Amino acid sequence: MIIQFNTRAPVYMQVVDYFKKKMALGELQAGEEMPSRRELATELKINPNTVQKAFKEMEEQQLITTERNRPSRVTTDEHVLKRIRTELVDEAVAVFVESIQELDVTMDELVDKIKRQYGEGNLDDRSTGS
Amino acid sequence: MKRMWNVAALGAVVIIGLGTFAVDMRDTKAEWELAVTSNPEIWEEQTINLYYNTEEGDKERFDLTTDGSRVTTNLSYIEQALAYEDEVDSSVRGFYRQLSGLTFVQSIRTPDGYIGVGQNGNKEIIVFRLNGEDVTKHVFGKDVNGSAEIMDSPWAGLFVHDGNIHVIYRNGYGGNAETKIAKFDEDAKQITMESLELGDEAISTVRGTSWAFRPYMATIAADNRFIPVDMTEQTTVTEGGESYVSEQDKVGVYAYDVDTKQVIELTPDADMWNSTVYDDRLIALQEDGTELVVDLKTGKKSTRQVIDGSVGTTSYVGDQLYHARPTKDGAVIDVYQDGKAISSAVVKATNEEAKALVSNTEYYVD
Amino acid sequence: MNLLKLLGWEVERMTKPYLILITLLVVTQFTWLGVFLWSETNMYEEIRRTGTPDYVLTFGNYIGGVPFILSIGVAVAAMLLYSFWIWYRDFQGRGTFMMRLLLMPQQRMLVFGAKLATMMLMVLGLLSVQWIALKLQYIAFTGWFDSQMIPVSGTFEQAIRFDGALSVMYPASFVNFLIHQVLIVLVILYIFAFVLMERSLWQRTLWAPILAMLILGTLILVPVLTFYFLENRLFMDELMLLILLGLIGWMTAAIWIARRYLTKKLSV
Amino acid sequence: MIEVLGVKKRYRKKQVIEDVSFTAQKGEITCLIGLNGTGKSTILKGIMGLTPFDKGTVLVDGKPIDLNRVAFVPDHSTFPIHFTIEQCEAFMRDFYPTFDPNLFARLVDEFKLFPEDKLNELSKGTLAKVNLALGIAQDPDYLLLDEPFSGIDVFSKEQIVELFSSDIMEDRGVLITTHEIEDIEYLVDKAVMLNRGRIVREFDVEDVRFIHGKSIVDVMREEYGA
Repeated sequence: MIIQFNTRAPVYMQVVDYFKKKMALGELQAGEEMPSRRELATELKINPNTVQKAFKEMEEQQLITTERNRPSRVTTDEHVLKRIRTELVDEAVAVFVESIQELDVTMDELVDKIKRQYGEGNLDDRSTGS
Repeated sequence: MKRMWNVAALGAVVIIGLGTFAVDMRDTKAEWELAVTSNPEIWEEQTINLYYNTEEGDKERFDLTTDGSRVTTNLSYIEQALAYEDEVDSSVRGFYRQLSGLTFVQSIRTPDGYIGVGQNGNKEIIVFRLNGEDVTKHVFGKDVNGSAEIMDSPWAGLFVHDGNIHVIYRNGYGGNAETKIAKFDEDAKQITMESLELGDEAISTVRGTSWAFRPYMATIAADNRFIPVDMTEQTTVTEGGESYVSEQDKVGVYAYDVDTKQVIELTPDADMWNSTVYDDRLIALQEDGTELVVDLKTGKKSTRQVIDGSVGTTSYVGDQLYHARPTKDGAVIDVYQDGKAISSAVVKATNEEAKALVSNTEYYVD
Repeated sequence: MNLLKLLGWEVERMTKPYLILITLLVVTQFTWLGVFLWSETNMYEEIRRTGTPDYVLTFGNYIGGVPFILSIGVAVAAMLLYSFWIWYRDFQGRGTFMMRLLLMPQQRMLVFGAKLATMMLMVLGLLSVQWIALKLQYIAFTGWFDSQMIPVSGTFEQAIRFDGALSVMYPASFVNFLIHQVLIVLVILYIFAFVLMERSLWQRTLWAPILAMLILGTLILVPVLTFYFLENRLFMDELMLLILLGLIGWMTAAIWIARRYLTKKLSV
Repeated sequence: MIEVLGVKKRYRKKQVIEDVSFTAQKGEITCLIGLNGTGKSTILKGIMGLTPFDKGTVLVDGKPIDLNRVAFVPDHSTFPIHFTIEQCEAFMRDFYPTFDPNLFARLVDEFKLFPEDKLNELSKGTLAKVNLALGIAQDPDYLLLDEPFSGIDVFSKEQIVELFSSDIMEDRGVLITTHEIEDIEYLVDKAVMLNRGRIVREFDVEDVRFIHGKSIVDVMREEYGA
């Protein structure tokens, strides 16, 4: 579990995004137990307060639930998980579109490239099972 | 706690080393006792000094009083200060404090108080008088006629006559010094000098004058006609072709007669070796135990037998004669006044250490 | 309790050099004793052959010898130097160990007390060893010359009393000895005060050592001058009192300065 | 909380610290940033009482500093170099009542130190770890570190950074000075920037990232125009 942090975005948000991605990709099943705050801080080599803040943020976004001093769990609420997926996809697309716009590519050319790229891309992903 | 071993070891060395030193430095344990057989109040503030010298010449001194003996050698600074403090009472301190600043000073004690004459470098001569508590001062500056000469010559001593203090001095240093007398008129702030024709003789000291500060001084009357003095004689000696002047003390009892302004010999073939000037009398103990008494107002002389038998160590305190004769384990001290025995006391060595010292201890009262 | 532990650390750090100093002292003195006995005996024998010697040996001749005086001089110098070194060593490097000492959660003056106690222990240790050495030397001295039938005069106490240095180190009364120790403490206090002042000022001014010497110099000089001024106006017992007050004044001043600079001004 | 209020300090002619005030919270890692020679160490040493401030006061939890509760790790060893680590520990146990031998043992083990080594045999990195261990082992509420990372090897740096995110450092107040922020960009809760003897910036690092999207290095670049 190594996150490449970038120094300009709040670290706790990057931790939250990291966990959102894992939930979206199903690497973290609904209801599964989250790693403890201390383990996470040591592993990620970040400030324990930041991990604390990330967990608080995730609780606010109902991504996880924590009963009294028991380890936090991923939410079992399906449409929360679905919402995360669409959020992540929209975000990725937004970033993609932003970076593509500068190259003023026509829509058709764009769609065609994505089809080809995405077609092959999909193929590779499934076979290697990342 | 290994470290503590070093500290403990060093501590042990110190205790052993300084322990031996402390033991070595222990004061001697000798103890003496003074038992007064008659007339005890004489001995109230009287201290007897016991001098003891060992074969190797170690000097050890004790102070012995009615309430016990105290070693007075190797005193610590504190003990010295305390001993000094109770020796000098406060009434005299103010007076002598003023004198202490002077380069040269002499003082005498008269019935109405101490008088001191001092010289401040070559600047001025100051006459101090202590009556009761207050100290009066008269300064004779360089400008006063004669003061320079006095300041440049050695002083023999002081005496008081007609209320004025007189200084007997030897005019100038060097072989043929002539003896002169200076009268200090404090009111008129004048000094009058006279010289005495003494040929090749000179007055060396005036009896009863103290050179430095002394806690106890005998009182001398202020109007004696005769002033007891010591004389010296100058003879020229030639040796191997060279001749020089040598000066010796003259044996005998002499006094300066204020009226005739002459120095006279009071009695032939007597000496003043052991004498005291007290009020208006000169008392001098002679070899044979007799006392020569001279009335300093009239010059009348008389003698009286005081000590019969061998004369031990004697000393005068005021007009009292203290005579110590050693005994087997100490000494007997008799006190005479006006020729009569007025008190006697016995000094006894009370412990082994003291007994060991008896054989060569001297007893002296001052 | 901390004082004792600190004392333990300080004593541990000085043990090696201290032992070297003591051995050096004892060895030089006893060698000089050997040389002295040997040369004096030969000289005496020679004169005795040609006539009767007109002089008598005393123990004072031995302790008056240069090597003896030198050995004491070295010991005194060593003590003075160590009074500086016992502090400056802690400022070695960038004030390393001193920083550790100052960070201890306790009275800083305990450090001062431990160093002072160490110095006094060393001084008293030297005085103790020297006294015992002297007594042994006296025994050897008299024993040897008696065996050589060479007359000897004067007592051990006399020899000590007439020797310049020894009469001060070993005065005739133990109370005086204690008073002399107080004077030694005073000297050490002023060295300590100097070091602490210098170490506190060196970052603020380049003139730190000079400034420190000036201040302490005046502090020492003023009472001395007043003493000389009053000396011929006071009686012996009043002078003693003045000296006592002077000493107390000096001591409190030194401790006050040391405390002030150690606790408030020291900069590591 | 450590409060530094209106502190001033002059070295010979130049005024090294004009007027510095800032706070460092317990449980947070505060980083005092400034180019070399801007008085960072002096401020830390001043807080610890190792150097007198000309003016200003320092309060720890509202009271004057209690050396039982605050430990200091300077950027150089504080023991004579011929000491072994064991001797250093012995000294600390003798004179620092709050020193916790178990905590020290754990740190020795974590940093893979050898107690019988002499300080002068150790590399700069190992020496820094020993210093840190001695400081932390005092189990203080607040820990002040002066340039803990300057000039030490990468692996030692990593071990130290790891330590800061570990439970050992939890809810202790940490005040670090450094001029190389890269190593601890993710560890710091609060940054206090010093320039020409004054505090020019005092900010919560995550807020600045969140609001301005700037890293500490960016802010430094703005302030110091690196």
